[in-house]
Amino acid sequence: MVGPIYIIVIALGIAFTLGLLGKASKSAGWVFVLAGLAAMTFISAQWLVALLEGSIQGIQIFTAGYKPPYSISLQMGLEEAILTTLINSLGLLSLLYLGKEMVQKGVEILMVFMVFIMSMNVTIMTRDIFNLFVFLEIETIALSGLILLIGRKTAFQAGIKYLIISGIASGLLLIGIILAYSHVGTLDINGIASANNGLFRIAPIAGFLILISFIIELKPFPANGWGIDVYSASHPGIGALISGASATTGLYLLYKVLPVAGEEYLYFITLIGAITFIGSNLTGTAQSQPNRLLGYSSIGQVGLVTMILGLQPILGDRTLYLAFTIIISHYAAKAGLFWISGMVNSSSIKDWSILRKKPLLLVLFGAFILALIGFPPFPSFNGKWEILMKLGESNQYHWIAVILAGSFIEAIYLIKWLGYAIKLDEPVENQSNFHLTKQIPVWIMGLVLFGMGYYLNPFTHYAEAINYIPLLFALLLFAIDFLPVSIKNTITIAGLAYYFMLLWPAVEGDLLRQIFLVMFLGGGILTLLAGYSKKGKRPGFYSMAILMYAGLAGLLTAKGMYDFFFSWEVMTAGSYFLIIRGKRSLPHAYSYMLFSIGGAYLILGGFAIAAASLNGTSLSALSMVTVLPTWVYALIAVGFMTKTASLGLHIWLPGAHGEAESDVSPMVSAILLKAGVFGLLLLFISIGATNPHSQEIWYVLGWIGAITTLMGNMSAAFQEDAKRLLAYSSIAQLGYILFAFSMMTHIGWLAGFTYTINHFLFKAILFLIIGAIVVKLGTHNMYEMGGMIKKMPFSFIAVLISIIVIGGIPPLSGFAGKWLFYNAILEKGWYFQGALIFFAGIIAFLYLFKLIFSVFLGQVKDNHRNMKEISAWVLIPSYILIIGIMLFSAFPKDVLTPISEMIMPYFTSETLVWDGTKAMTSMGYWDGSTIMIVVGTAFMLLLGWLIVLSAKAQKVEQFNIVYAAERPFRPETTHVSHNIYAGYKKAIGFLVSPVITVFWDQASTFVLDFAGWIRRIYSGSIQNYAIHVIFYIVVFYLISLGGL
Amino acid sequence: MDYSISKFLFTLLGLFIVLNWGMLMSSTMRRINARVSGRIGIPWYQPWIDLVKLYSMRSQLSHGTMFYLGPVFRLMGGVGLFLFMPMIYGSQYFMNYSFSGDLILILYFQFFGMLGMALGAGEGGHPYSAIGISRGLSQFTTIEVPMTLAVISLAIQYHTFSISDIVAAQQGSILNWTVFTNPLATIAAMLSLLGAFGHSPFNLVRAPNEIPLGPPTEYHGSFLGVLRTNGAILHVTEAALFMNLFFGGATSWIELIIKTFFIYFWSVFVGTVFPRFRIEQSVVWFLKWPTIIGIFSIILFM
Amino acid sequence: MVKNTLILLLTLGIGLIMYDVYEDFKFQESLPLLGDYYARNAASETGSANLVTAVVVTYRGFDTLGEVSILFLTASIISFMFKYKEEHATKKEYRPASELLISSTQVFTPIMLIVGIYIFANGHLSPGGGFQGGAVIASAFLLMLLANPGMHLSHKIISRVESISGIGFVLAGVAGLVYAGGFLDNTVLSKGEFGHLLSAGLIPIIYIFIGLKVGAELSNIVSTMSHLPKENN
Amino acid sequence: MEQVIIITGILLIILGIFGIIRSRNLVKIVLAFTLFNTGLNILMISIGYIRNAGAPILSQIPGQGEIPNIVDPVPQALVLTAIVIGLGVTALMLAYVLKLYQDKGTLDINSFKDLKW
Amino acid sequence: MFVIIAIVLGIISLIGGVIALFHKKLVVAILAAGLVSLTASIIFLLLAAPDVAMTEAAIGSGLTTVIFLYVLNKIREKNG
Repeated sequence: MVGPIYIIVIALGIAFTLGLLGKASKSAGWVFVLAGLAAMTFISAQWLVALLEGSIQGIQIFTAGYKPPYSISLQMGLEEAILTTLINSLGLLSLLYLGKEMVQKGVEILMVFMVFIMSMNVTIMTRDIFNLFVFLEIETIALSGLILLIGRKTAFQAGIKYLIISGIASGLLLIGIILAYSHVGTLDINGIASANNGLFRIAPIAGFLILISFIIELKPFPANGWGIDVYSASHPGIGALISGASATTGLYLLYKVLPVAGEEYLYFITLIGAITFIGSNLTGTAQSQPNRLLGYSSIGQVGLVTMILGLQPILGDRTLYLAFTIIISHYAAKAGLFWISGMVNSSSIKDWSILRKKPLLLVLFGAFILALIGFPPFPSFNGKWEILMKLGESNQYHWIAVILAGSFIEAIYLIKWLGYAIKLDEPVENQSNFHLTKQIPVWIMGLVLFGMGYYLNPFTHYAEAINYIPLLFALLLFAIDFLPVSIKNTITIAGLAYYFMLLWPAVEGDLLRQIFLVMFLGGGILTLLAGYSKKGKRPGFYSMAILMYAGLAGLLTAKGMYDFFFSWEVMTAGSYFLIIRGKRSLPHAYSYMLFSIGGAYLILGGFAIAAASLNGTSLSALSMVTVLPTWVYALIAVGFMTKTASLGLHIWLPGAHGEAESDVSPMVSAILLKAGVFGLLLLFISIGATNPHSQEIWYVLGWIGAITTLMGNMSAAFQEDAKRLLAYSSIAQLGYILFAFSMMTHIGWLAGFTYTINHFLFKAILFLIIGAIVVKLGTHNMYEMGGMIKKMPFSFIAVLISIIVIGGIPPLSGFAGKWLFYNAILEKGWYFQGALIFFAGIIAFLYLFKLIFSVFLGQVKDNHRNMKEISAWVLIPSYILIIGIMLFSAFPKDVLTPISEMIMPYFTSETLVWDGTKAMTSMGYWDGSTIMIVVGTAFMLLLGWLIVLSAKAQKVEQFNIVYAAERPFRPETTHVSHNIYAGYKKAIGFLVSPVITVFWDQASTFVLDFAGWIRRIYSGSIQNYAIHVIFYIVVFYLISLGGL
Repeated sequence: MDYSISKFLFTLLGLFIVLNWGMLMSSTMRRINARVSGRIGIPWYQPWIDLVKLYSMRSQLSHGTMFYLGPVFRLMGGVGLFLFMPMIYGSQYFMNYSFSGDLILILYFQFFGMLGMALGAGEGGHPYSAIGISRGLSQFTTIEVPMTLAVISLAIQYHTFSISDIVAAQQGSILNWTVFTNPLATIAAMLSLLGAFGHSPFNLVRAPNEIPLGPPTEYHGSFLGVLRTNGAILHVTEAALFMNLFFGGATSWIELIIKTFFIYFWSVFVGTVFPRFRIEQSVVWFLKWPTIIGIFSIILFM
Repeated sequence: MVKNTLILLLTLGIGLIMYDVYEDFKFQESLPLLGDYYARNAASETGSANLVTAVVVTYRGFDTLGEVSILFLTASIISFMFKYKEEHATKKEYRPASELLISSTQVFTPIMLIVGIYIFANGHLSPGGGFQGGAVIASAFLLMLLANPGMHLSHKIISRVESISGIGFVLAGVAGLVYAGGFLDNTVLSKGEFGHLLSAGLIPIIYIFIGLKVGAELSNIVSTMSHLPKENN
Repeated sequence: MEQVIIITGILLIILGIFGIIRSRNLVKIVLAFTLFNTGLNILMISIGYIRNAGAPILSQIPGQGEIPNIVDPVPQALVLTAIVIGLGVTALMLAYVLKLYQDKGTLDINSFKDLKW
Repeated sequence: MFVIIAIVLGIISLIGGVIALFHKKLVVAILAAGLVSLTASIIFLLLAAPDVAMTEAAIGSGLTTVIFLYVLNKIREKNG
């Protein structure tokens, strides 16, 4: 074992030796330093490995051979080993990354770099508070020198700001140290801490001064303008160091001196962290400069960890682990992001679209962003999860709210950025430079991130083991991304099929999950079939699709809240990447993601509060929530409702589904929306029908469902965009489903299931076919289509059958849903909601007619004369689904009876009785099979009769029609399809005025304006920043001690 | 569940009666209408003449498959409604095939014909068809609101969706009729009936003046014959529905004929008195008074 | 105006904090834990008469290492900051210094150098040590610069001295690690006789390194600053 | 005596901070820093002061159990370090100030607002 | 006796500090700051800290002031 002291010896030795090298051998110096850093990394890593293995104990190193407190001692335990390894390796990679710049700028900056890394090592290891001060000063000074590496004039401004503020902080620290010394007579941190527990504790003011100076070093919001300037002025390679190493060190130091200051400050630490977390992220939303944005984000993350440290009394011995999960995510992600930023080399996040030239970097960029927000499988996900559960257990709801709100605000700008990179046009000019030595460190950080996510999962409390195989499969698909679409499509379908077979036994005997498994994976296979009609390579498509399906499948196999939520987030991420692929999808995918994340956080909040009264986090235990049950249920329900796009939370759906690629729309509409339904079902089942805490919730949800349906259908009727029309229709259908399940009666649930299955079947067909037609005709606007029935008869029939199902017209299965619905409504007594639903149901005819008429009937447009039927690969899955519809329509009993039996245990109320093929309730009866027979027979007879009568009918062109006076010359002018419900709109169109869209628009504008207003405090003036810091100190003094 | 031949034949007989009564009723109404406006009007047998003429026309044009199927769908709608409607209370044979579904089936089966017709007319490619259909659908959505409210009110009142059961509950005395036990629902439904029958003031959909062409012209010969046939059946069947729901049903064909006559007459009567609404006017009108009445009819029974 | 008021208020706030500091100020009646230990044992443990030196070089030698690094850093950064301009700067015309200054420099510089060396060599016996001595050496250079503004100190020599003494310091520390109790332990060499120049183990040697290094660094800073180019833009 | 010195130190500290947040001239800000540091040093040294005790330089090794009558050497050692650090920081700040001055030709802090928001 | 010296030194250093902050001429301000350091080093002597006093005199009032003056010189050079 090489002693940790050699880290310092090597670093200083090399730094001092560099002076001897002279100017002749610039790159030799670089290699020298690189070797030194490698050695330092090796030393710390070897300690880390040994400590993790448990083969050795942590040690204390006494300098000068005397025991503390009489001399300075360093400590190398697990914490120190981890952090020094992180810092040294980051230094190593940074130097690799900065290679060229460093070599050019000469040995001085190499010395500074070396001393910088060394100083952080010492600050972490030292157990002497004055020594800490000295090396903190070294770190500060070295950093202020490293800022200059970039060679810009602004760097000097940032440097002096940094020096001045840290000068104030270190001065206060010195006062604190000497005061502490005067009281306890030692400078040893352990000594002071143990004295604090005894009689001779240090004065509160000493603790305050020590603490506040470390806090100032952490750049707390809003006294952090100088810190952000440092981020934005320095070279991104240095930014990576500041964010990854310096911030990490700062946090550990805060943790280290907390016992010196005393426990009474913990609350203030939490408060400071919370303010920073929210405030910094909020300010970040208005930022468009990548480095500065990363700075805001870093400070936000530091705020989060500060909060965690402050929550020690609640988190107990898990504090460090939890802080570590966040720190490691932040470390790797931020370093990677800064490095990429250095490669992109632009002052606007909009230019990051250049990354598309480097798919691997783009993927890593996405991973970094998601890791920062806290998506699985990254460590921050585990961390946030456990923190929230712990907070929930201790009833710290306000902190839960703060963490979720801050994370959400962070997502606002990070996701925006990600979207820009994926979607915006590539910049005309760019100074990007993707040299390999610059890329390698980023790859390594990506590996670290994924590796740590995998490694840390088992250590997380309240967590279940995760099945990583689907994620690996997604990775595999990414690896073979260069193959043509047909091969990847086959592999993906095979994978889904295999996974389906794998999961089937697992859900055996659980009909609920079986149904959804068929919908998720079966539906997935069917919609993927349509992919064979696509040309090219579709880069990234298949791995993301697999990601989404993996998430969906994970929902089904989830046993506890953790793996459920894990899968939920995986699914969200995958679907986001699928949705954003559409040509004009950027804003819509963005709002989809924000609503999804918001919803996910509500769910998380609900789970966390639920954890307060549960033993463990089993999903089925939700029914036993005793603390704030109504809140728990409401939060979780609203969370799921963001996915089902219920009223108020629906504004993302039309764009997201409407603009998605033609085969993505059916995936996200027919399949993905069902995830929300599945979630709601799980929730409802665990709540139980008779739960006294949820009756109001169901009542409200019922109304929301009914109004959603009405609004969805009405909006659909006024749409001119074919896919958006379908999207609004989805909103409405999900409204029905929500309504049906909210009734919490046996028949209501049967209706809900019928609707769910129907929606899956017909919406997949419609989106597949309409999507393909839209691509084929090159327009979304229905009034630019027309007369396709002769060109695309198979499509027409499929669409016709689908709309008959949507309309609920007997004899097809849609009517089964309607019939069950009214029986349920009457039984439940929700008459007005029922009437509203019925009204909505009729309005559905408006858009159904519009859809089929505008696209298939009427006159053919001139430029569409030579159209052919859409690809067979789209028709095949559609017709398979039609077979499903027909079977369901003819034999409803065979589907409904098992479902009925499955849900029987949940309800005490009356059930559906079958008499042969006839379904009976106390209210009425319905015989699907007979209706099929009667209608079929009568229809055939009548058709035969008409054929006999008009056997000689002459076929004429459509344009061969009778006119009274003026005769239009061109057929397309006679296709009336634009705004055909003008009169209707005039009468009640005000009902669908986009109040909710306007509301969300204004909310987001408000947030951005507010952020823009806040960041005005960052006026750039050194004086102002100093005033902020002093103000901050005084205010916290008054709050924490002034009141004492 | 009776699928026997005799059942089928009786049903055909019922259909025949309904068809003829429907034609007679329509000619009678047109005569009344003419008298009110000072004309003589058509002879009572004019519908039969028309029908025979239409079915025997030789020139027949089709614009395509859906155009061809449109009338079939439409007629299926009318016939289906008849098939699922119990016509004569207490008669085993004229209950038709109402055992396959209840009131909800009837309500939704109306759409079957409408949709088919709309699609058929749509394929005709005539711009006025689209206009007519869009107006018709717009108006129809609101017509159904008071009707639904009334039906829900009835369902609460009788606690059943079965038409036969509703009729049964109204037997005994004239005071048991829904019109007396639930007058609000009846009013709402009868107002909705005005729209359903499409007479003035709610006849913009097939307004004779603005749309002289479109479906009636595009569809001619046997196609139009089928449509006319359906019209006769549909009118009687719908009137029979209202009769069953609100006026005690019918125990014999005579009773049915009298009751349906008055129900049908009610819409004609209103039509001769009021001028035509524009589509946005009728939409708003239906959502106003009839809806409010309908809501009150539910509140009274909650 | 608002700003000035705010500044005054903040100063008042700082005053409040400092009042609190004053309130909590503990006047020592006797030596505290650490001081007490050093007063009793430092002399015997390190062999240094000057306890401050004992603390600075041995017990808190690690701090001193950091301190030296700070000066090293500062010098590096400053020379990095002005480096490129310097290379491109043209020779400047300096106003010649006064006769008196020049001649006094010639007298004082050697004396000051010797005094400086004396100070850090005797750091373990009398007040003073590496820092003070280093500062005196730097002052000597300063004087030379004043007398001869055009003079260029040989950066090479300065940085050689700086590097070598730095390495020496570190190696001395390692020697303590290898041959004695720990990093910077001074008992590698014998403690010698108390109060003599060649006593206190490694302390004088370390202090010489420190003195040389500090002197070199300060001279470096001073000379960089004095040779700044006039115009950059 | 210590009282007076402590108050001097504290007042210097306050004066220094006041100067840092009030001055508009960069050189003045750095000056204020040196004041702040000087005040700090005074404060620190006076912590270790014990009335009537001598400087921590011994003439002989104290015997067993004997406590020499000296002031606490620890704060002195700390201040020694702090002074040197202060010099380093001051020099660096001044170098920055010079650079900034060369950039903009002024010492007014409000001219250096290129980084903001 | 010591008290009086301390008071005098305190007053000198505070006056020096105020001058350093408020005097318009930078040279005077810098020298005043040097004076503060010098008085501080005397205070250190009073507090039985000869080592610190030496350091403060050499570094605080000596080198620091010189560096200040150098910088000031550069600034003046440019102005003049």
